[in-house]
Amino acid sequence: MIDLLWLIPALPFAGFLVLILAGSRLPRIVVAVLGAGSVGFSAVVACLIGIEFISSPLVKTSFTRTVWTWMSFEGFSPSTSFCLDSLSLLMVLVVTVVGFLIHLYSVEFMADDDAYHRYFAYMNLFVTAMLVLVLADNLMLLYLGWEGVGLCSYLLIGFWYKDPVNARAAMKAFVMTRIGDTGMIVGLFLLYNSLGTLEIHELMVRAVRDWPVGSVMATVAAALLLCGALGKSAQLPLQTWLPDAMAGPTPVSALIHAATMVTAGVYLIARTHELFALAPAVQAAVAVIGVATLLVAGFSALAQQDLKRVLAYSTISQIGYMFLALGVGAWSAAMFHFAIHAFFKSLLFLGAGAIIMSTHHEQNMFRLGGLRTQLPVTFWTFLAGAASLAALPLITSGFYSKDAILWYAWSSEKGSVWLWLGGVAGALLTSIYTFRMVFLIFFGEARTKVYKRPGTAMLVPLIVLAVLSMVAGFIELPHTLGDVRLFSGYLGAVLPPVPIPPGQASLEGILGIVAAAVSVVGICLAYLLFLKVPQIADRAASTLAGRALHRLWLEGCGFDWLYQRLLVFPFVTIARINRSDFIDFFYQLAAFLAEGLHQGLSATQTGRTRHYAVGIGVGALIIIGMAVWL
Amino acid sequence: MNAVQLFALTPLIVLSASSVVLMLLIAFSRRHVTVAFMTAAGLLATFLCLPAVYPDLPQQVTPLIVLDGYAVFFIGLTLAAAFALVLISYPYLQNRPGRPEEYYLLLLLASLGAAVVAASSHFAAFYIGLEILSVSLYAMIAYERWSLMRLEAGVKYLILAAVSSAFLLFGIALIYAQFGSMEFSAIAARAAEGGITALVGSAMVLVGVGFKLALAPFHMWTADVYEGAPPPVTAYIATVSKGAVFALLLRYVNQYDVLASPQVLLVLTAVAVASMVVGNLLALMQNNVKRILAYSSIAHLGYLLVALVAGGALALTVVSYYLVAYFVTTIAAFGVIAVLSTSERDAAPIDDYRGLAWRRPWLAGVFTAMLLSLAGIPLTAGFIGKFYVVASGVSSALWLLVATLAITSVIGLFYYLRLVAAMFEQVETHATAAREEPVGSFAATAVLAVLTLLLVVLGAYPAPFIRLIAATVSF
Amino acid sequence: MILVWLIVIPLAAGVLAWVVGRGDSVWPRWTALAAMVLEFVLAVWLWVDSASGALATTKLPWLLHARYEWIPELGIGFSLAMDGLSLVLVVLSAFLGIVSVVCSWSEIEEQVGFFHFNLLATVAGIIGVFLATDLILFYFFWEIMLVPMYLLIRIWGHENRAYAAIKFFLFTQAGALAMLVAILALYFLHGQQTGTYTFDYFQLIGTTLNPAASMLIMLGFFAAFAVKLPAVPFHTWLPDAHTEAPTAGSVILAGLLLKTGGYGLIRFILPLFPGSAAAFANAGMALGVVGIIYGAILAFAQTDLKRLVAYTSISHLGFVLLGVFSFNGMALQGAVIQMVCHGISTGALFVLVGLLQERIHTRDLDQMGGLWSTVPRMGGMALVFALASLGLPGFGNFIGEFLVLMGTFHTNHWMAAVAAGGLVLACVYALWMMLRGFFGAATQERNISDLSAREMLVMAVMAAAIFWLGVFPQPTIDVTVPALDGVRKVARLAGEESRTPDVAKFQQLKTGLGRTTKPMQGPGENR
Amino acid sequence: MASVPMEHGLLLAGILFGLGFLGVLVRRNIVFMLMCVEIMLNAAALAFVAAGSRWAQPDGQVMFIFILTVAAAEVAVGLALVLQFYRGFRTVDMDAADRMRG
Repeated sequence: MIDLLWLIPALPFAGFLVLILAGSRLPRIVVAVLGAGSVGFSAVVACLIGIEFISSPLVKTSFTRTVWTWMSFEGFSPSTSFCLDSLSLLMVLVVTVVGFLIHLYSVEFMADDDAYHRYFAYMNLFVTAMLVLVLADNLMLLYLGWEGVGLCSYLLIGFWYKDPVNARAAMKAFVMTRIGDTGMIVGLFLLYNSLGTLEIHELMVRAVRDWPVGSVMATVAAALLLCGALGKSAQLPLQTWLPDAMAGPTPVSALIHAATMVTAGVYLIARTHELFALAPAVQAAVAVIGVATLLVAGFSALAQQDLKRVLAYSTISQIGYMFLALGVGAWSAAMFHFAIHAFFKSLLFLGAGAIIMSTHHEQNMFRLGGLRTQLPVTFWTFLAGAASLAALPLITSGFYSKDAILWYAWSSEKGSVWLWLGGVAGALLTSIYTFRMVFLIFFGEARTKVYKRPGTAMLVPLIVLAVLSMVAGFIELPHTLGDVRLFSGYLGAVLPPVPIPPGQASLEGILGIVAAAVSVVGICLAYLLFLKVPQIADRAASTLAGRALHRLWLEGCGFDWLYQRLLVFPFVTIARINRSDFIDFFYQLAAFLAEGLHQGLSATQTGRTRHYAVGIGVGALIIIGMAVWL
Repeated sequence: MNAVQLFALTPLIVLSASSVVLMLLIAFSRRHVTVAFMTAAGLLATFLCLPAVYPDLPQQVTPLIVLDGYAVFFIGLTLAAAFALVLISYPYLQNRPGRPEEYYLLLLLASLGAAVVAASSHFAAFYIGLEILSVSLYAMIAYERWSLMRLEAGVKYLILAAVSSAFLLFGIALIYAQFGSMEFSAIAARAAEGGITALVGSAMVLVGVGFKLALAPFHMWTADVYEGAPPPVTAYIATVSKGAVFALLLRYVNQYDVLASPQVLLVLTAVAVASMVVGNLLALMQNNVKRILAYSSIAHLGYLLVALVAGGALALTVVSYYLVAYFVTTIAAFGVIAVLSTSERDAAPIDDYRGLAWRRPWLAGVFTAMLLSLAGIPLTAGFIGKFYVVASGVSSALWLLVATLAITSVIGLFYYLRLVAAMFEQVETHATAAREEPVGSFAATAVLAVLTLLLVVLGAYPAPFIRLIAATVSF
Repeated sequence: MILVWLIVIPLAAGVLAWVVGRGDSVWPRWTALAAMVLEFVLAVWLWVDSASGALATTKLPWLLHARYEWIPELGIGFSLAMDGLSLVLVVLSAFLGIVSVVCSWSEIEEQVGFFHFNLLATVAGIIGVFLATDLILFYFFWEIMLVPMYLLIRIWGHENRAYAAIKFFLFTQAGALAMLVAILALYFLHGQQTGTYTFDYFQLIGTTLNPAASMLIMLGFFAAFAVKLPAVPFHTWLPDAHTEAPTAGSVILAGLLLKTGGYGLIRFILPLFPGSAAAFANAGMALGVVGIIYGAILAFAQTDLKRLVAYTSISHLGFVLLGVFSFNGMALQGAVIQMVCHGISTGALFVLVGLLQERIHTRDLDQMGGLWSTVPRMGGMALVFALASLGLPGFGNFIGEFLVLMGTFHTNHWMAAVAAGGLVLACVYALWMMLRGFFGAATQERNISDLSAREMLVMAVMAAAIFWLGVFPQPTIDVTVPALDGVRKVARLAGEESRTPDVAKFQQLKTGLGRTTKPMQGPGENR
Repeated sequence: MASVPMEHGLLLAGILFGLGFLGVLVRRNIVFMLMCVEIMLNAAALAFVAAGSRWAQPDGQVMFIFILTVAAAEVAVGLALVLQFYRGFRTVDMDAADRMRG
């Protein structure tokens, strides 16, 4: 069965081809079946292969299957070959399962959209590209998948192209991720030129063998790969495109901008962790960037009015946590948080989609309210997701994944107290803005009317995801609460465990309690500020400092403003000024000169014979002069 | 002057005889077609004498004339050009008022003068040949004496040519004063002594010759005379008179190496550069086709001078080939103008040529081929000519001249293409001048067709012709 | 002998089309199409033969030879030869020839016969350039392709076609004359050294010249190729020529004429003057990088769609220049692929712009906006080729640019990094074009018809070609590898000693850091 | 009698030549211009005679005869042209004939 590995990406690709070529002529139901079906079938195949892979001894190593050699030229021969190991199996399962649920959801969500086939074609292409990215065994094929997902995110953000704002947001997303990708591709060149291969496994072996820890080459290579990761995972400084990416349909945000694409950066760093281990400076930078991003995004989420933008900033901050985990060397904890985050964040987005659809595209939280009674299922599933996001202790899986990261942030060799403190502050912020959102939307008096209730096709995915985001956490329990190591054991073959100095073990319990306390305090604060006594928040916001702070956070801490002034404006003005290409001026000058000479000379042709005789005389004098004196 | 030498002179003799016979013929019958036929026959007869004479050359007939392969080649070229021009002039004169017969007489005499110049090895012979040529040209230019333009051109050319021949004579006198002989060989022998009078003399000779070749400082008359004269006569001036004089200059410089002194080479270089630059720049924005061709002929003589300055054995082949290409192109170009001209006025302004490609495609095709050849675009003889000149320039490392040639020929492209573009312009077909088919235009179109064919053959497959030149043209 | 047929077929068909085209306007189109299809079949048949090794009679890398006497006195011979590089470019010429004939089916109404004569004469000239191995014959064809292209722009062009046509001709001719002087200098120097005066490419390769002369002669050649492959300071003719040329003209101009510059660099500059090319390498690479960045910035600024696409070609061919002068096998291979893919993708973009202009009679981006809703199929195709031109993996352009940058990184990693920055700018202008042209609200109410079956077929074929090159580049690589090995062997003989300092520094950087046992098994040149 | 040194003869001829040339430049009447041209030609002839006397060869004088004949021919044609010019332009002023320029 495992030989059919190539079938996983092939199925959605086949779906894409059929839909893009013949989609407009097929009836809507066939399009839906094809679109969702291809991903569903691929999910089934993935599960089967997963079961076979886990039960077989292969789980310790990896299984590679070459489909065709893409190019072979004097030693450089990247091939289109897929490699399955525990890390990529996890990614494949998450992508296909969550992908299928979202496809199922969008069958109904996009039901009344006229470009139905185009939507499903792009979604299938995205799933293909993501699977190629995840299953690629060499960096060049990974880069193909990498750019493919970037393309699909561009196409899907700009799906409703009639509104220029969406098209601009799509372009902004593609250009910003492209800036990161360029850094990454230069990293590829560096790796190939110094280590002679791009095949990931072989590359890591040679890197460890050739480069001592902390060597300049390793640091530069890791930094360049980090550029790519930052761009794609919307971390500081390349994060401003994600909030604008909410212009796309909500299932798109759920799939691309929550579950899969934005975590490609995390996957890349996890996949090439040996290289990052060789470059401690860069790994530390990853941690610091993670913390900084989670704080910045946390604060920004606090001030948002638009439901989807809150979720976008919350995604950025949760990926900040994953970067923090990667930074301190807790690779499996990061992947664990990725899996859990995929579940509850796509749940929250789908819930938001249901809310938006039922209130006729009302996205401003302050105009929603009291939907608790009108949309019960959505409320309870949304609450489960929110709780998991806010890391409600013991019962939600979000708690276990975030707690593990906070614990390793403190205890790991590469971790430090400051990182832990940042993480805890972030956790507080997360719980505050999450429950602010919940209270504003579902509690208080109803400010909008509910026109339509989501159907079964939308509710089933919500329920499944809610269950997953509650239950999934129990496969990895911390030391003090039962010490279950199923997840990290499974990933142990690919990702090494976290190096913890001996003395720290005892503190795990205490830190766990602190994290739980912080989450509960956050929820209470949110209840207090936004439901019970909203005046306090309003009064605080009305003061001069409050208003400035509110605007700063609303603008995503001013990065957009900075880039607009620093990069976009100068580039556009220079281009506009030089539109007619100043180099052309020199050639115009030459032409002008020639014409001037012509006018001058033709003036000598006066038509008078005597002037010509003078010409002869002068000419004779010159020639005789030259002959005699030179 | 033994029998062999006399036999060697037969081409000149036959030519003069035919002009005398023509004079008598005109006295008897004033019919245009017989006179034209007689002229053509005379030219053909002379042309046929050349191969007959060729085996026992070279012959130094009296110190004045030397008949060697070189002279025979250029006399042949002159005769061929004159023959073509007779065929072109016939329809041109046919539908013009006035008596056309004397024109052919002048043509024959001018050709005789040119032949003498090409074959002379003595300044006196050169002067006499030149004057025969010039005087008959004065009359030819002003032949249609009722048109003011012809008269103006005639008088201008007369006065300026006379002045330049005075300069030439004074130069010869000074050289004679210095070296005591006017034979090129004797002068060459004593050239090493040098001396101020000889230098000034050579300079003044150069002035006279420069005027005749319309080189840079003495070029001012060219445009007016070319525009004023009737197209066949302009063709004659641009080809035969310049060709013969240039042949002599080349013989004087190359065979006798008289002007090997650096000063004169420097002067020649300066004149060449000036001609190329002035010629091309003057033609840049010009709207009169005849004036454009006049200025471009100045530039082309500048290119020829590059080959002359380069010198060496290669110079002979280069100059001969280039002159042949230049002759073919210029005669065909002016032939087209002659065919297009009406009795009221010549087809000079560029507007007459707008959309010509769609009105008279064959004529436009010929004219485009000629313009491309002047510009030096491949598949035309002009390209091989230009390639040869650049090759000779590069072989003797005349970087300044080669660079000027490259730059000015790019400028030259501009106005050639402007003309070509005008012809291919999409112009709504307004009623053009009544296209009365001049009687006997069959001859003209035949000549144009032959010349275009020759141009393309010389351009695409010049090997046999180059072999012919290499064999014949030698001192 | 088949090489001569490759040149004669288009010429003969051109004349036939002209003659037939006197009366009606349908026959010339079919004769032109038939000739181009025959040419394409011939070229592909050659490709298949060479791939299966049937042609390897002559010593590799040259597949076919045809040599005849032309002007023996001067040592000029009518000698043609084909190797992998020229084979690929000839196939591209035939392919784009077909495309240009098909896409001008409804656009050209007046003087159809003469139009197709000029079109086919240009293609014949270009194929001649790719096959000629006698320097004067090369110069001969180099000029032959100019005149018909000039007439194409001058007669069937758009608003101020006169200015654009004459500018195009003067620029190229100035470069060509510099090349003529350089050819003759090489001819005489070779003659003086070896006594035999010949223009034959194979005999001229061996001439050892003193560095100063060799550099000057190389610069003469480089002038002509830099103008044709628009290296930045000499590029200003391209936007005008493209904006004013008819669609078929633009396709031939962008697809093929620019490639003759790149081909010249690889065929003449690297083998004939390896020493001075190595010395010039840094300057050449810098020109390439400047071309990439400058072309991209200017493309972004344009409001005329065709000018925008023209500037993109400057940016793309900057990669070719970079690849050629980085003296690295992989970069050279990348440059060739980049040339082929640029021909297809930019050719397709020009066809699209032409079709669009036929419908809405303007090229101004400000008046477009929101076309996707009215002409979705055209929008889709524009998106495909815009993505190809920004170098998205999966398209041929990516392979070209990736290999060029990979190879250049080996030689000079700063240049490669800056050139990679060009990829971002490429992304900006391509998407900016899509945004202003096709996305956004429809500014004007237009009832225009979407792509017809014929147009869709052309677009689909070209999209398939660019995909095929992107996903299966191996067949193309296999054909050109022997040719480029031949070039690199000659170039490297001299290229070795004067390695560009960056690489040397680059190697110390590695060794200096206590590299352990493994010697640097560099890609590209296997020592 | 003591022979006049050649240089003097040449100098005289030079001066005459200069005057003739100046005449052509200054005078506007075509007839006078033709006369000045005649002066220049005769100056050249004088130079020939002086040179001939220096080398004691008849060539100088032979050339003198040649020049006379040629000058005569030129003037003949010239005057014929001037007649036609007068009939056409109604004037003999050379500057009237400046229709062709530029």
